[in-house]
Amino acid sequence: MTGNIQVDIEKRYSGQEEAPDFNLDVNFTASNELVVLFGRSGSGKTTTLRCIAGLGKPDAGFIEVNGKVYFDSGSKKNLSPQDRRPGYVFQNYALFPHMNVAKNITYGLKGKSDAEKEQRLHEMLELLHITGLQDQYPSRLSGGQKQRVALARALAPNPDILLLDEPFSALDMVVRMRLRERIHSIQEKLDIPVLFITHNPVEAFTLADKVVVLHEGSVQQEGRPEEVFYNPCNRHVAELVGVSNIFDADTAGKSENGFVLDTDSISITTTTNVEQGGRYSWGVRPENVHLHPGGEDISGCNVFSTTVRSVVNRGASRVVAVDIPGGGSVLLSEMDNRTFGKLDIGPGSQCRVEIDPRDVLVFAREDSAD
Amino acid sequence: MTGNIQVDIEKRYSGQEEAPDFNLDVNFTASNELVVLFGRSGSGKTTTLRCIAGLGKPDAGFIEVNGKVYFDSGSKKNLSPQDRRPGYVFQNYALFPHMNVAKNITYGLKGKSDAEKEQRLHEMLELLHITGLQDQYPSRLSGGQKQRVALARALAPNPDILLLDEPFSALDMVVRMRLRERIHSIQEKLDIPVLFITHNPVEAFTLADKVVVLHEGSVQQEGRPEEVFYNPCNRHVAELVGVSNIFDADTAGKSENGFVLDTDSISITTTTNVEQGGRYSWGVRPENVHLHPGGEDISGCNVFSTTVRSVVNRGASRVVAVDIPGGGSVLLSEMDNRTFGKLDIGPGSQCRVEIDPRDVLVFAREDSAD
Amino acid sequence: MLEQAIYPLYITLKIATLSTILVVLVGLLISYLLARRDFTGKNFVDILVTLPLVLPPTVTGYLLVILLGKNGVLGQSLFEITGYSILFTWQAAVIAAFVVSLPLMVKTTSAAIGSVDRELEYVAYTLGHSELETALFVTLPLAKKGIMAGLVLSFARAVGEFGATLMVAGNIPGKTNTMSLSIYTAFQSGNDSLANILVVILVIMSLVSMAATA
Amino acid sequence: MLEQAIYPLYITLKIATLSTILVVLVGLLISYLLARRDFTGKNFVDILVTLPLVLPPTVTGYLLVILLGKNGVLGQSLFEITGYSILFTWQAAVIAAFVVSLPLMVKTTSAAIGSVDRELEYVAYTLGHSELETALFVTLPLAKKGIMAGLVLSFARAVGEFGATLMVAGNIPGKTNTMSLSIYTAFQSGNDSLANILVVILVIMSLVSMAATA
Repeated sequence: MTGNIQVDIEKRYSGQEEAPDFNLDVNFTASNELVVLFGRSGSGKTTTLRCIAGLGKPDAGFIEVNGKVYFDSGSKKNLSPQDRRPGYVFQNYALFPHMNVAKNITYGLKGKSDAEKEQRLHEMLELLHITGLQDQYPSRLSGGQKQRVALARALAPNPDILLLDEPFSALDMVVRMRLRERIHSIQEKLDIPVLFITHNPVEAFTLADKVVVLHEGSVQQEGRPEEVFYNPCNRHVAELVGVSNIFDADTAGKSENGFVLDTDSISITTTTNVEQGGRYSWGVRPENVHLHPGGEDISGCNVFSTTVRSVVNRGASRVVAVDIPGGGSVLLSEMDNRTFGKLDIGPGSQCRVEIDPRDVLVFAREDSAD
Repeated sequence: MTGNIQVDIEKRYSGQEEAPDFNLDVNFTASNELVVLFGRSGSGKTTTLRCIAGLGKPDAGFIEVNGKVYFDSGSKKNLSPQDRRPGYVFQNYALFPHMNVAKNITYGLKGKSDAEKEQRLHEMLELLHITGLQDQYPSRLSGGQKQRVALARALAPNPDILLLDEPFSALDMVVRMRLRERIHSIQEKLDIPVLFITHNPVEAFTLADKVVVLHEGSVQQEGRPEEVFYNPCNRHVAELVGVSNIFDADTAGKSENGFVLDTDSISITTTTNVEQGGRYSWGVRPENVHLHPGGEDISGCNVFSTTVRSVVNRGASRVVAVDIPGGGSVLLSEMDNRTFGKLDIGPGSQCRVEIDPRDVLVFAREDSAD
Repeated sequence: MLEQAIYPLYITLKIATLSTILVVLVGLLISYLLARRDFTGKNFVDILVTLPLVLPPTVTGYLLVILLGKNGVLGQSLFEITGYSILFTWQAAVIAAFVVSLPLMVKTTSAAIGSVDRELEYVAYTLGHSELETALFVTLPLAKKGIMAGLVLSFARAVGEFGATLMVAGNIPGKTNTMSLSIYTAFQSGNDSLANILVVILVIMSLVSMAATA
Repeated sequence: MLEQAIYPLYITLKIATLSTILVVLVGLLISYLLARRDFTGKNFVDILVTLPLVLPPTVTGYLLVILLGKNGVLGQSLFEITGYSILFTWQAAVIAAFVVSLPLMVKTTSAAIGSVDRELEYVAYTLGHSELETALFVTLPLAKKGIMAGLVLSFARAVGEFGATLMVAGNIPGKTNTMSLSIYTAFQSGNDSLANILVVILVIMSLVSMAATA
């Protein structure tokens, strides 16, 4: 099972004033790929990463990387971070301010000769396109340069695993995009598992080979980005991946076209199996809510007439809010400006809504999070 | 000229080690509307806000709010923050940790009777939907609650102007959206100018009645969000508002369809006036780069065949990178997943690119920012 | 034996209390100015106030004698005006205690004030509160922990003052024989039981001080 | 006059230098442990080390006499084994100076170590460096400013030590008459010119110390 990671840990924080009853219970596996731990701040992402690095100790469980057991509460095994030697990039880079770039990068090459260090330094400088910076001190570097030096330092000792804690949150958009591509190509080149923390859904989606969704300390769902984003398993995951339309269904049943959920006075058909009389919520991504002009005659299920409440221009797209007939709820539809221009609608206009039954997501009903 | 703000200030920071030669030179006016100061961190947004509040002193210039001169270097007038009393909401809320919510909110009601304070407190609690929180201390509040208390405190004394420093950056998406709407409705209700700082283009676009774009200490462009986003006046603004395709033109000229700019082996027609032989760059928003299947026969200008280099799924949309023929440059096209699905293309596919000449933005050529 | 300890205890508390009141009043003002204001001579004030922290107490005492003695800069004027000489009185001991404990108050308090978020003060200004009101109701309450620590350290330093007090106030029985000084006399004269009582009282007071600052 | 100042200067520098070397060695270890480690008795160590900061120097001196005297807990064993009594020697002055200046070193240094970003240490661990290597090459170099300040304050405190030194080392001419003690003697005996020379030397040393910590 070389090149795999296996994490199954528990950690309890109880009775503390700040986080009254937070329990971490994380379980996932991955191969040599780019795994994104995705969740809100406070969901336990950083704690998980630190437990893998040996900088925090789980109360119970098992951690294995590349066939090497890092932690096993059963056999009381707990390798020190020095024995795990993961490549770890902290959110704020944590470059040694009293060492220049060259010293920072070679600091992990303990026991290597000066010639070996020099050679590895130049490999790393080239890999991260920072040749020429070796004599600079961290305080003189830009955010993007710091980031690349931190990556070079983490990769120099050939770690078995690379751990990245929100590495792009402090960088601006352009630098961010370049570094994302670099990390992907580095992962492919080195063929080690890369674990990456983020709370940004686009970042998660764009980078990940595999997404592990954390919410309040526990894994909600793991899978390819497409699985997680297009088939979130519950309301928490749905909210995280941008399903901004979620409604409780009053009744559930079966119809000739599939399964039916009723909310207010509309009836939504879905291809997902639901049980008669079960308690469900349903959701739809705003870009999957299609609008048509009020007069247009369209057939099919999940088509209904309604009124436009408001239109918000988001720059590259428009978000149109329409009323759900028979209740106070609002459904959001997002579209590009060209499509919106063709529609010719505004606040107060009549329009027709169309939702593909395959785009209707169904979840077990639970109390909505605030 | 009641209800207007007028800012025209200069501030020099020279010879300092950290920011070697930063000069602020900001000039804009606004009426009772929501004005967004938009720019990267370090562009001078916060310094400008502080100068308006009286918490920083410009080297020279003039500031007037609601017909009242706050600062005038000519007549050596400089009102203290106590005499300006702007509503100011800091990025990290800056709630007084040793006072409960009620005390925080009424702290600006100096000289008012207890009954008046009580009444105003309840008005504010209601306005911001935080009734019930008055006895809590700030440390017990969530981010969104802190934000609303900070707003209530700033608004309680009926300020002439409301200044908000990146008020949403620490909040999660859902809370953010709700507060944005609230600020808009508060601005309309109170009919005072609201100045709002952000580096987030969608936030700027969604909220602003007027956008003032700052770059390296000076105003690049001011106008309605549509003007700024769809007609950025230069490369800096274009990059800030998400025009990710920007190229230098090798030659410029005139054709039967309008004006023409050449880059590598393609020739781009634009409706913008260009001078023969002038030095220009051109740009296009990725959602305005339309792709068609390779075999499709489409006519018009700005249509060319090329190869797909890569496809990135961003969750709610796809970004397709295509080669610009005759050079190493890459053009990005963004589209929704439905449109992408119909195209049936992938890396290596042939496709045809179409760009509407009206969507081609033209800028004076300058050295690209890193 | 116990009664021999009463006067030293009384005079020590009197001197330390008065000195600490002065230290808090002067110290808060200086600390606020050092932490929040720029003014000409700021460095000089900082050095002058801090000096007794690194100066040997006997040197501080000697300098005070030069200043306060009948021929001293201040002492001479005082004597000419009032006919009163301050050296070798309990008031001189208060001055000595004040001078040596002021730097402890200023260092601790100015650091505490300096670490109060300036934005909280800015908010108070934009809400119409003057700098003085803001200092009294925002800054100082938030620096409370540091101020209390400075106060306790200053009190402890005043109680323990030995070298400077010996120089300016002597060790006059029934007048300036503080506990610190009495321990020395008792030790010298072999009055071990008095020394022991005084040591026990002072150790307890010190432990209480430490508990108060922790 | 000047030659009368030479021996006090020599013995003061000798005592203060030795004491400061000990303070730095012991202080760094204790500061690191207090700032970075949890262990049973941590609070007790903290209190024990800090106590001399709030204890009057004469009390500290008296307690050292009890500990180191011929009948004291440590002193007795030492005397029985070596036939040597440490009280009223310059070595006793070193111990007194060490005890009173250690808390200054520990307070300053543990605060400086505590403010070094822990993530820098974590990075060093993940790069294969042991805790000791990390402390020596990452933590301590980054706490350098605080360590230097602690060292200078400790040295100044050792130079100025008066009360405790007077109790444990006496004020024996040609043996333990440090500058602080000599000023007192010179002042008492009206030898103003010697007192003035010593005061000038000590004020200059103090100003240099302050410049070094600023």
